Amino acid sequence: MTKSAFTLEQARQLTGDVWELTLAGDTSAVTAPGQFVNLELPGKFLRRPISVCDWDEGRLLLLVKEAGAGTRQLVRLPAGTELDTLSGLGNGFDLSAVPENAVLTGGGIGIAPLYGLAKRMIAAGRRPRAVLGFRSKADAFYREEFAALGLEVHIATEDGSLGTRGFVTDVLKTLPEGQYVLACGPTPMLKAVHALPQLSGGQFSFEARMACGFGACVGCTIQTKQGPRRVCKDGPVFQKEDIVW
Amino acid sequence: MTKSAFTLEQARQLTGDVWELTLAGDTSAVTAPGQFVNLELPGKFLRRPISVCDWDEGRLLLLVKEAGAGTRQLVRLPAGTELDTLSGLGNGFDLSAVPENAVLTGGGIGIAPLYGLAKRMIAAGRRPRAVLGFRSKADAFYREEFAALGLEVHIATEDGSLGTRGFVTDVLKTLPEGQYVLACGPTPMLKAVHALPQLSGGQFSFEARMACGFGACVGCTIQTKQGPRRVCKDGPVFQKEDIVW
Amino acid sequence: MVDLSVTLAGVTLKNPIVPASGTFGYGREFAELYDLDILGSFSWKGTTRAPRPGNPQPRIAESAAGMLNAVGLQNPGMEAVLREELPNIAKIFHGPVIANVCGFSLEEYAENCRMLEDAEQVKILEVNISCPNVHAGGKNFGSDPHSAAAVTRAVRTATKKPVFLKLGPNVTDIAEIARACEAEGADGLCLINTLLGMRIDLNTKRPLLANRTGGLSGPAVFPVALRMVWDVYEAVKLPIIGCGGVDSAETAAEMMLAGASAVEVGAANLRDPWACKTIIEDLPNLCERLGVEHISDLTGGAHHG
Amino acid sequence: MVDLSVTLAGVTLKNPIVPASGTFGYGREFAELYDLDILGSFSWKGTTRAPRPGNPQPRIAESAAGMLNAVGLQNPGMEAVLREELPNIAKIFHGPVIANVCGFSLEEYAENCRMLEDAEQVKILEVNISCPNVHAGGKNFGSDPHSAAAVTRAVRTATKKPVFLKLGPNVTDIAEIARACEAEGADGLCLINTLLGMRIDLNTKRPLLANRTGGLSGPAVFPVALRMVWDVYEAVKLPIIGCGGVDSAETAAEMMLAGASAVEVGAANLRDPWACKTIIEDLPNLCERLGVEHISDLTGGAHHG
Ligand SMILES: Cc1cc2nc3c(=O)[nH]c(=O)nc-3n(C[C@H](O)[C@H](O)[C@H](O)COP(=O)(O)OP(=O)(O)OC[C@H]3O[C@@H](n4cnc5c(N)ncnc54)[C@H](O)[C@@H]3O)c2cc1C
Ligand SMILES: Cc1cc2nc3c(=O)[nH]c(=O)nc-3n(C[C@H](O)[C@H](O)[C@H](O)COP(=O)(O)OP(=O)(O)OC[C@H]3O[C@@H](n4cnc5c(N)ncnc54)[C@H](O)[C@@H]3O)c2cc1C
Ligand SMILES: Cc1cc2nc3c(=O)[nH]c(=O)nc-3n(C[C@H](O)[C@H](O)[C@H](O)COP(=O)(O)O)c2cc1C
Ligand SMILES: Cc1cc2nc3c(=O)[nH]c(=O)nc-3n(C[C@H](O)[C@H](O)[C@H](O)COP(=O)(O)O)c2cc1C
Ligand code: FES
Ligand code: FES
Repeated sequence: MTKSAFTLEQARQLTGDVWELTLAGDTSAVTAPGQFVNLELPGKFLRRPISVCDWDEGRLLLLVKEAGAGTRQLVRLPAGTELDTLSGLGNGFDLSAVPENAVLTGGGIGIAPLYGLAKRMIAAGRRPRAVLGFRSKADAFYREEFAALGLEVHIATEDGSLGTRGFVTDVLKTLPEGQYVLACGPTPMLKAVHALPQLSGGQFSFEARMACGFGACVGCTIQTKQGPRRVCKDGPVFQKEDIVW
Repeated sequence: MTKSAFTLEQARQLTGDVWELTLAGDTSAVTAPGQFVNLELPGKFLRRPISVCDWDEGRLLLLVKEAGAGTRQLVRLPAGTELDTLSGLGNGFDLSAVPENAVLTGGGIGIAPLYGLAKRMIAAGRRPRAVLGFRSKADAFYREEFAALGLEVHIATEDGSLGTRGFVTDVLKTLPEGQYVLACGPTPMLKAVHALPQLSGGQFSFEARMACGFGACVGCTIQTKQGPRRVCKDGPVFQKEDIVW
Repeated sequence: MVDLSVTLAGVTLKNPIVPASGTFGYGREFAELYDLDILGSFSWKGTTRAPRPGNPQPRIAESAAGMLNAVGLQNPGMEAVLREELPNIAKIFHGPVIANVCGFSLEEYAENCRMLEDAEQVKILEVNISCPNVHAGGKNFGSDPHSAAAVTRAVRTATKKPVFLKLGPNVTDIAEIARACEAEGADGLCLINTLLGMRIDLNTKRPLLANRTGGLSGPAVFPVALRMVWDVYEAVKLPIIGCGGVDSAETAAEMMLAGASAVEVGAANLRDPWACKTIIEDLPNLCERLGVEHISDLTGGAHHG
Repeated sequence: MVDLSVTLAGVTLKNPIVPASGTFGYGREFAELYDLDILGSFSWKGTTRAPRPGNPQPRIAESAAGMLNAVGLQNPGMEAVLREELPNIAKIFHGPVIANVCGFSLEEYAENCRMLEDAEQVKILEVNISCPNVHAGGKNFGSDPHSAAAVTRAVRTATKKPVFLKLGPNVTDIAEIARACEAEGADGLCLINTLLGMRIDLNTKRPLLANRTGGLSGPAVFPVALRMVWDVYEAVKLPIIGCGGVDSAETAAEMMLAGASAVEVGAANLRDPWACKTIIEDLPNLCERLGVEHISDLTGGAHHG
């Protein structure tokens, strides 16, 4: 973990409530897709945890959904704003034991870390597929960006306005058994995916309300088969076998 | 009183801890020298009351002394910052009954409202004099500005590094009886001036810690011969006769 | 069209937003700023029998997301209020007024209430037994159930108007005090008053406030106020006016969901004189977002479901 | 050179700054960030006899200038702490450690203290009788003088180490509770724990925290903490560790002027992991500005002068 200032370079609106932010700064602490940063916002006591969508030596890409006062403020900060940032938080996805053709499964804003994940898996010569769920076509984002990585992308929308009608599970259900998923999204989605008979294994990225984001307060603890674990420090990514609902 | 956004145009450092700020905005609520504005600062719950030093149709001039965290922040805000401002607060100096050659008496940052006051008295054809007190030569500011208005200016410094050694009272004491003062400065100065035998009358601008600045909370009340009076709404300028120490 | 009206002990307010006592004077200053008739009601400055000059300066300190006041119940006294403020209020506001009443003895409380009996526009008496800024020989009446009950009894027999006891947060068990007031016939409760706090001036190395301590209010205290409203809602059947740290339509809605029938807004008025107006304007949209047609349906909503 | 050292019940700390229990774990996370030996001490996470999983999610909420936690004393239990944390602490920190000890019965408090008797590095036992996040059949031990006295008695006989009782703010008269602890032989006091508060989630219209209520801490509570430290300083002769809302050298100095001999820093560590380091680095300059050569001269300084 490092603490440093990141400069907001650009905020680009992707849908009614989702934005892509580009931040410039010291990204050296980011080592794996699925890690997150914790941003201090003017006038807010707690920082806001946001997944790293993608990164290079000097830039972070974040996808931010307006979920409340803090994110509303964040996406509207003027370019040039400096954000005090804790970077490189959490353990990201562990790619060592992931099969060749794992299914990246994301719901809504949860697809953010899957983009950088897909990019790195492909760069490493693997052939991941992606199943992305949105409420509707109007809520969908990053379709071109995923497509441009050159992987197979299935979309599900709740109202059927794009791709399969229904949830990501409705797509996953059509796959044969023995799938390995790398999943991020709202808890009900994670739970439904986790329960699919198709799954041989997988990694699931969790969310929790956090105070510190670096393991000090145990505010974000969930119960796992390994005992209590901190989402921020021991996660946010947990192995399928360890998860208790 | 109005509430509107003022834009910080420029902050110019005058001494080690005194700055001149130029703000652009709607000054229509300012009607008399000695009034003040109440500035909202990012992250501070209460506003900060600052005297209007001078104003024209679209600009406010403020002199701000770094006295704590808020003023330290204020003078360092980047140009272009918008400040939510309550403007035109308080009753300023009442010029209707002021003799021709009143003595403007100011100590430290208290000279701020006297500048706009002098300018308007002179414009109205009166011949005020000024006695300005500072700690030392290094702490003195706005000497040229006062001189440029074309009025007689006496300086007193506590260490004698400029003008008379001592306090403004040491200058005032040398004047004949029958003086009328328009005074602003720290409470001990006001009290000492008020007690001078030379005085026939005068007006004294007070400071108090304020919550609202517009008369609602009675947080700033002082006791006067007329009963309890709010510094923000009934003052900050009080008549010599009414003052109780 | 969302129905913003609420009813408190038989008194209907056009909306739940009420400027809190001590932050709105007797309405004069705000009447210069906006039409007071947009308000549900307002609670006037705590009034005692005799005029009070209040505490020495300084009386105000700042803190993170809040402020401390040690005004010390400065007010012109009940007679002057009846003579000079009430007739003026009738001109600037046409809704029901909440009269905040203070006292230093049971007799004074009762007498102040009696004196307001003919004041038509005063529809609720808000009996402040929790001002932390006056040292009337130790603790105030609101800090234990017995003295809170005693004040309730004294005012209950002195007036026919609805009586709301205003409780403070500086107690171990506010629900117990609320129950004591209910048992003696209170018509409602208002909570919370300010939290006892202090600041020290590093320049003088002495307490910043001349009174040493002051009452903390503003957004800093909101979670404490909300919790107490919740606890009292569970403890009594009386209508509650929720107060403490409300500065937006959202925080007002939280207060109602915790159990408040109406919401007082205090320190927010001092920072932003138009705060109550903005909150009232934001309420209809918020109600739509929350899916309620009658704002009164929010009251206590977080207790079940 | 300013002397930053302070002494608490015979235990000397190189400076008064102590990370507060529950915001510093057992030191591991912070040892990765800076050399812990700059600290006066640290107070480890509240530890119970048996391991505790803590409360369900969510456990954290935000509020203006503060936060609510409902962690519910999650900890690995005293045995695991002795076995796994103490040896690690010896590697990452070489000063005196404050052991925050919790319990659900007098026996548990006593036993936890006894178990620490041989832990050389533990120089002070901070007995937490004020955690608002565990519902051990109603009120906690710290909410009335009799049960506070009972815990003090129980731990006093169980250990030779200095015992500091950690008191909470959710009481009518904290001074009375402090006196009860003093009478039973407490060596010092630590105050304050968190203020009981809550938030409601407007999306679900239900309490945001799974535990419903949580403990409010952070700058929002500073004036309340300061006032309580003042009151307790006037009431007892014991050394006080002041805690609540401290986030800077300045607020630490206010705490000491109010009566604290040392200062715990809690929520500030969570927002800024380097908060204690920054405060310690700022102290010498502040002492010079305040004109003190020994920081310990600040303690209680605002009470006289
Ligand atoms: C590990 C992790 C990664 C995340 N990655 C992203 C991302 O890439 N893009 C994105 O848009 N969002 C992400 N989130 C969710 C994001 O943190 C919340 O939407 C955000 O904190 C809400 O803040 P707010 O001020 O807008 O909402 P408010 O509701 O006003 O926030 C109040 C408090 O609750 C917390 N909070 C509210 N909702 C959430 C939530 N869903 N998860 C965690 N804390 C919450 C806030 O942090 C704050 O402390 C992530 C969360 C976690 C834990
Ligand atoms: C009517 C009036 C006119 C003023 N005009 C000027 C001016 O023209 N230029 C100038 O530099 N200063 C002026 N002051 C003083 C100025 O308001 C304070 O220096 C400033 O509020 C300090 O804020 P801070 O955050 O720097 O200090 P802090 O000490 O951190 O402030 C903490 C709180 O105390 C209040 N406070 C602290 N010192 C004072 C003080 N001396 N008077 C009133 N409140 C105080 C602050 O407003 C704030 O609420 C005036 C004050 C009043 C009442
Ligand atoms: C300056 C000031 C004066 C107050 N005077 C009174 C009073 O006279 N009577 C009373 O019952 N409450 C008084 N209060 C308390 C408020 O009515 C309210 O209960 C408290 O401030 C909490 O609400 P808030 O956080 O919205 O300010 C006063 C508060 C402030 C800030
Ligand atoms: C996440 C969190 C966990 C806490 N856990 C404990 C605890 O285990 N034992 C204890 O005595 N106090 C605990 N506290 C209270 C703090 O030690 C401290 O008393 C309180 O937070 C006030 O200080 P602050 O405002 O600086 O945070 C906890 C506080 C927080 C924020
Ligand atoms: S948020 Fe503090 S431990 Fe995870
Ligand atoms: S500051 Fe509120 S009345 Fe003057």
